Amino acid sequence: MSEACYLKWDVELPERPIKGVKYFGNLKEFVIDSGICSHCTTCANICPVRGITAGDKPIDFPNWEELCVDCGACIRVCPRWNYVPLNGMGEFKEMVAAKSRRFTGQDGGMVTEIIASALEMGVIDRAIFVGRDDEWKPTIVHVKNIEQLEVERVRGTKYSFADVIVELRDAVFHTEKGVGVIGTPCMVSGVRKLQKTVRRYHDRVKVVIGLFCTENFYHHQLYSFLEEKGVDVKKIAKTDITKGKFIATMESGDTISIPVKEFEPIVPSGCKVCQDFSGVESDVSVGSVGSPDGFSSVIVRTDVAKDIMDFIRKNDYAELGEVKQTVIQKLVDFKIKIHPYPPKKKE
Amino acid sequence: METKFGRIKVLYPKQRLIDKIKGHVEALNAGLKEAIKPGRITIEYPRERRELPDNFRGFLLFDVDACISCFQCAFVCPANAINMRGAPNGRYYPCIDYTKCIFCHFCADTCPRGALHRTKIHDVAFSDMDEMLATTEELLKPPEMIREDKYLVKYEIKDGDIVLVKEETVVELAERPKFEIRPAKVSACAHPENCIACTLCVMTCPSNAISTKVENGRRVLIIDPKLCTGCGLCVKECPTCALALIER
Amino acid sequence: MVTIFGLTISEIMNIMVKEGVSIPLIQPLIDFLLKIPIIQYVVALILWKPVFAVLILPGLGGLMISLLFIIWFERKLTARIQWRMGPLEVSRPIAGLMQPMADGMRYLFQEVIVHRGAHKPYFVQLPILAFIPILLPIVFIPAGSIYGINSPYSLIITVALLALIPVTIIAIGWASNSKFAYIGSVREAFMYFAYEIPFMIMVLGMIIIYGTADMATIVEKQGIWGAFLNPFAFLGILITTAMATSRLPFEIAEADQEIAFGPFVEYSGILFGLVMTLAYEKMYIMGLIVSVLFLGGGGGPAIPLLGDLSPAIWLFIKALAVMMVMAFLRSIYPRYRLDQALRIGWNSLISLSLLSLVVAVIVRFMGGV
Amino acid sequence: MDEHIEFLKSGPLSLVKRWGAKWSLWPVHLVTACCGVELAHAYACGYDGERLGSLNYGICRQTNLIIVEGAITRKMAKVLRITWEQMPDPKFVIVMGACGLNGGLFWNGYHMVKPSDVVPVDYFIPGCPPTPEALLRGIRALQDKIMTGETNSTAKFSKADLSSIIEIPEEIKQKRVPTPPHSIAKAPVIQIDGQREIEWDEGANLIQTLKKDLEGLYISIEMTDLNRICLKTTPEKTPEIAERLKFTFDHVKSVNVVDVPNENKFIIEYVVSSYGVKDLMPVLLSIITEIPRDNPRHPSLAKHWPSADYMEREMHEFFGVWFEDNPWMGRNFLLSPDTPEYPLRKDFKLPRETYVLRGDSR
Amino acid sequence: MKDMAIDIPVEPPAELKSLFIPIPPEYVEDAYNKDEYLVLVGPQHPGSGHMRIILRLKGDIIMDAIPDPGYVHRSMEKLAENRLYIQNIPLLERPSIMDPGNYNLGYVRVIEKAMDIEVPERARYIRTILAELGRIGTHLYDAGILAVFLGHTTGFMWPFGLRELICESFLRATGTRITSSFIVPGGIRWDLDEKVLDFINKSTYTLEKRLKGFERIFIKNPAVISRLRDVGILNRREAIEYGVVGPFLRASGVEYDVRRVEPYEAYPELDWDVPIAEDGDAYSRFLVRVEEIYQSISIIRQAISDMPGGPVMSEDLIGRIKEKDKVSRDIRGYFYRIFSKLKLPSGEYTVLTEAARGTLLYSIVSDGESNVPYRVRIITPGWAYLRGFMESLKGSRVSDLQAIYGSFGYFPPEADR
Repeated sequence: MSEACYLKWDVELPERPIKGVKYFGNLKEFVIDSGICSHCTTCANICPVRGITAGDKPIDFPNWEELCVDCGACIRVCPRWNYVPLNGMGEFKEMVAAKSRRFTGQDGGMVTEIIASALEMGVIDRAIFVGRDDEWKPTIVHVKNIEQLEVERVRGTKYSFADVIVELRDAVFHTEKGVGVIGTPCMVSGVRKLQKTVRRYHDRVKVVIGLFCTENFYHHQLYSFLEEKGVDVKKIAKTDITKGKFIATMESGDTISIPVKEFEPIVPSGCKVCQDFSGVESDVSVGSVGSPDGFSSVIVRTDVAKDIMDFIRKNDYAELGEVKQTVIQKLVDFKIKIHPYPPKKKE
Repeated sequence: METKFGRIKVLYPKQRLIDKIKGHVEALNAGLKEAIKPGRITIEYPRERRELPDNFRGFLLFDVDACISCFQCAFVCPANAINMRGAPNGRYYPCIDYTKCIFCHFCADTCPRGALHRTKIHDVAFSDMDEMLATTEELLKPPEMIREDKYLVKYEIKDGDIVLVKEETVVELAERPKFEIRPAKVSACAHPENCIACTLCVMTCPSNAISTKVENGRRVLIIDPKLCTGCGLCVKECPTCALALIER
Repeated sequence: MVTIFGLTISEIMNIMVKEGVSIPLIQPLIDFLLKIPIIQYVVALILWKPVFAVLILPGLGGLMISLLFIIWFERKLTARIQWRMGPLEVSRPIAGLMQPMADGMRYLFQEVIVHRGAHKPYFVQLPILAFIPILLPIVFIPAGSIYGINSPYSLIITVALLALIPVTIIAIGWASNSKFAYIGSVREAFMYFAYEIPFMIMVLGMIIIYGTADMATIVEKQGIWGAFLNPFAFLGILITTAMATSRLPFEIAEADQEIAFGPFVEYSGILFGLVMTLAYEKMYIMGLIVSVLFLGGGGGPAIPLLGDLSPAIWLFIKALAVMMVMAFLRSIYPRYRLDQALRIGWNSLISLSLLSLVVAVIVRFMGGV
Repeated sequence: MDEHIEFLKSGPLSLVKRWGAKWSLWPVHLVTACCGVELAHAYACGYDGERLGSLNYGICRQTNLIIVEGAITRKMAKVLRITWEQMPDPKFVIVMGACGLNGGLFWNGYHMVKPSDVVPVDYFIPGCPPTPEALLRGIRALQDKIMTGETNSTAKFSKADLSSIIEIPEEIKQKRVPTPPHSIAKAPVIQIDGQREIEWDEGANLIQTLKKDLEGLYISIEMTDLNRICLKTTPEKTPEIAERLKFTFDHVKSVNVVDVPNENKFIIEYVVSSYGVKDLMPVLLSIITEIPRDNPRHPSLAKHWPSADYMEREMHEFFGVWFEDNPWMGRNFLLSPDTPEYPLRKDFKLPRETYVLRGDSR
Repeated sequence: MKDMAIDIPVEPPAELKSLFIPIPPEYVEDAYNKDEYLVLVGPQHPGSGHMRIILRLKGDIIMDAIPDPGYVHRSMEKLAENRLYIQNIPLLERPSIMDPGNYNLGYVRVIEKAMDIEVPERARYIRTILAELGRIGTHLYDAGILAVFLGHTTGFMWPFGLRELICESFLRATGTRITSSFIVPGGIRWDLDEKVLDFINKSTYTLEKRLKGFERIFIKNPAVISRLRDVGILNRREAIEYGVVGPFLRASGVEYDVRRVEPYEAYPELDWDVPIAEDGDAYSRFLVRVEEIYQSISIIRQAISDMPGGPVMSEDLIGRIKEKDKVSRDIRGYFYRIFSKLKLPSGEYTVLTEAARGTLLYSIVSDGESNVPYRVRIITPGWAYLRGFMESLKGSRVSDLQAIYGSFGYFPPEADR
């Protein structure tokens, strides 16, 4: 942070394809309406007048004609603006399967483990998790101490959109040491772009965890779809997608599994163009694919994640195992195959 | 009163018959003494008015040219009695709603320019509540009020007893106390790399100190230190905390 | 000629003029008025001693003046004791003397509410009926030569009529049918017994001393004032007067902080005006009795120009003095509790009255008055 | 009130009527809120309202003026209306204090009512509390109104022309209104029993003794500050803990409920302390339990500590926590029945402050 | 005497529903069947403050007293959750406006304890003076109310005359008569000059002189003593059990005063005594508070005599304003800039203060991020001893209600908050 203070400074403006319209008009035209918006809510985070709304419906800016201040920040941070799809495995330092001894999460509980040990190390002083209420609607929880992670509802993945990045804005301005973020690959690329445009995010967001992701859903679409299939939402104890099937285990113990192909009609358009399976730009990617049952496979990409994993090994917080890289590679290529870009015009 | 490390046992008056009679006699002659030589401390209000100190918290007067419309008085008011209203020159000036005002004078203490200052007007009654919203124009001069007071009464303590000293003066209620203007700071951009060119600071700055223009694809923002009054609104408005107040 | 009781009008006129009040000061004016044909009858009637006693001085006129004066005096005295001014701005030059008049006017023109639960006829009539036992004793109280009815039993009749007043107050409490009125009237009944018996014993004591129950002779016999003859009776009767008119240490029936004005809680407007002045008028009557029994009512150096009027004036002044003492108590004392007041009534006052009886008998045998 | 003024002006005796009403305005003893202090000062020997003939009188039947002192809550509004109706006819109302005008400091409270909606009001007196001189000015104004008949305020703001004073720039851009100062975290993290290292040795061995005789009844006992000890436990165990602590910690200083909606829980806190034991006097022991938010039930400790009884009723009314076998549950204690339900929960929102006046008001 | 229970059907009175009386209808029936009498000592009753007490009388004896508070519940805890920390100072002073010193002090000490702001010496002395002035003012107010409830109008007028002196001292020091909101986190709003302190010192002598007269006409008046002695007795065990606080606890023999148990401001440096009584009846409650007035007078005199110099605003807050030539050490002109950024670290902070009527408990829960408190809990003395007040009513006579009410100095706006 330069101590020098300027009375005159300038900022680079993004290009404006449609001349007369405000920047959000362009974003709406080229990203949202053209269907490639991945609902990563980064624009809702940066919008100075907090006009862009996210939540459980597509991104929108009510009455943007007057309220938008035409600053272009949303375009500069949108990962899908001049979209170059990221795919493949990306470079990584090591890849290992691990099972946390302290927490039980979706599979190995490694996401919770990494955040807990990062908190212990002091790399970050808060992290943004996605909790849920009775109807599995995602709620945002700022985790600042380890006890909060004991709450069962905070751990485990929720297969629906949540405004994690919108909450990042308050977290970044209140934190001292740093913030930990967990998100799907599109959110990860959103955070990276945000870090490039606003220096404060670069200094304050220390740990970005990417999750293996084939596609994500709107909450109301996913759960009305499950209601039709006869699943009582209130009684679901755990949801999981493994081996091409969506498995919902009830509190009463019995499980209902639905092939993923049947979810095709409710997959949002943004996910159809995304080829990044494991979040190549994240510090560490975690997922259930390619690791034995009860384990999650961890792909460590940057040295920040490296120190955390060494800390976990040193304190033996997690049981390590062997990960089958070929299975992950197969899924990575599968995602590139099914989500071509530019998308073939469906007749 | 035997006191053992800081505690006293309370003594009850004895209640034998002789003490009761003595008590009755004491009470009667206390009343008689007062009846013969009354120790009156009454201020006959409509005719006499009590002398008020300079920092008395009465109605407020406003001084337009001192105001830098920094919204601090509106934000600090506990009863939300001060609302700002757009003036012809685009800036916002305070209006005080005396139906809500609790006369705590946080606003008079907050104003960095001393634009809101105290008066000694306090004894007023209104017949309906719409008249009590004093807009900016009505705050400039003190309200004309019905005054029937001919004397000014001072509370003084002479040889251990209250004495009400009466003076035959009609006191001036609303003279402007002196207020040393605080040396203000100047706004400047401390973290230009955080700026997202949203021009909120340009739109909010009451004294048009920050100007902006677009040159070949880049938005340039200039702060004119002479115009800047140091009100701090732009620093608060900036979504990414890029601006800061520095010494002049 | 038209005759009334066998007497022609001119004979009645001669009786009235002969027994008229002679006031040297305004004698020429009276003579002039007696010459005017119609007015002469009215003037003669008013100046006729019995009518004058009842209507003007010791009677209604005195009552009204004492009422207005004592209310003003009480508020000014308590204000003076309490470091403040009391009513003033009403009539600033005469120090707020018009304040009772202003309050009276306000009550006069205020709406009289008779609430649904009250017993309507009694609720309205009782305050007016309460005036009968108050105004009747005036007829029997003599002021020197001016007296209504002079009978050997005037003192006994007065005391008997005074005993009727609490009955009307209890009836008022019952008629207004409200919880606090009910509690108030029950308390009034309790208090009534507590002060009536000592009062009567002490009056009996004074009768023993003077030998007669006729007030006129009592006044003549009072070479030395009754108060010095029997100080215990004087003190006891002062205390019972306070209890009878519920003055402050014993304001238990109408304790406004505890049971919201007792029996008179539901009254408003002119009815409340009557009811509120009830207590003050009873105090005036008790004042008259006390001054007759103890302070040599009517006696005292003759005021030069007033002739017959001077005993009445003296009686009025002594009554006012007793009322002022009562008003003074208001700012000194809090209110006793009901059981404390009854204990005072039954224990100390009765013992005081028996003591005064003994003193009376001693004084009688030592060949007193 | 205008029909009262008409009544006073009508008829031949109108001058006497008005003179009587003017010099004998007796306010009824209806103490409604904390401005009563300044009313008492106006009628005490400092300013002596009796000089103006106004005597503070007890019963509504015999008076003709109500001075509404300050805040009127929903419960007091009924009482004000009933008192006003029971008063005989030529009656007047003065409202004193900012709370009585537009709510003053409590303008967005859920239990507040404006007196001008309940009874017709003659004069409003600003101030919080207004000085006795302001109140006597109000009474003088009412007296003038009775005599003259028309009501006019005793002060008039003089309107100066703003545009002549401030210089108008050529191109006028209406400035943007800044955001309000309150910044409220949407998903706050609430932590009551944070452990803090304080060197307070008697506290340390006090915790040992507590741990010894509350064996197995607590989750954790920690020292949160000097003289502050916090004991975390589960709701079912609290009666047992109360039974054992009753003799050393003998009274409850506060029963507190903290609503944490985003973690869907209420935190119940009993702060107990001791008067009997000399060196335990400064110590505050807070017993903290957590109950789910949708069906909040908690055993009542009123049997062991009678001083907690009224506070439990209050917490039941504000948050809806059902304290079993506390006889008062289900009934209102502080609030009037038509108040919105469980007002102190976080999801009951109050109207927010406004900082800009739309357009010029007159 | 045998209870003549007339078994006629009893239907509850109409006003039960119209006035929302919080007692169930069967309670009323049970009362009437047992030949007992229900009296509502309502909010408009000249002998009760702004609350209703439902008395169940058997003859003149009170069998049961049920309070119906809440007539002045202005919802301070909910409002405090929506205001900045500095805006809560006038709000949290409104429960008992006769005692602005102690109520401001309670709230402000919580903020200072949480952010451990160090208050300069002179500010602590002036705060002690203001707190003691508020204490004397409240005791005089309660003595006045007790006197008017006993019917002793002079006993009402004289204390309010003396309160005029207290209000004059507040007026000269802080600019308003009663609600001063003068104590702010870190010190006080502006410095008191010598003239004001001299006036306060001299007014204590006048106070003492005129209190002697008040003692002869009211405190030692045998009629008053007979009305208050052995009335509404709370013995030591009952007082502790029902959570009575302050002078009313000390009147029952428990020696508990927050200024001595958890000393704060300048109290440890001055020597003063805690008045104790044994019998716990209405008269000892009143005598304890009269004695406290004398103690407060001596505290004020000592505080003024050895009043230290120096700034009145703590360096931790005003130090942030790094203006080169700071015009004057007080905070006029920087008020908002210093206090709008007050943010308590997360956690719960509980502070006790000895307000005039007893222990005042403030506990603030903060979530560490918002500049608005998350939850403010105020337990005022009135709310703490309401239960003890109702218990002491049982068994006494109807007209004792006023004597006990006045002896407890119960002030409903303080109790209902």
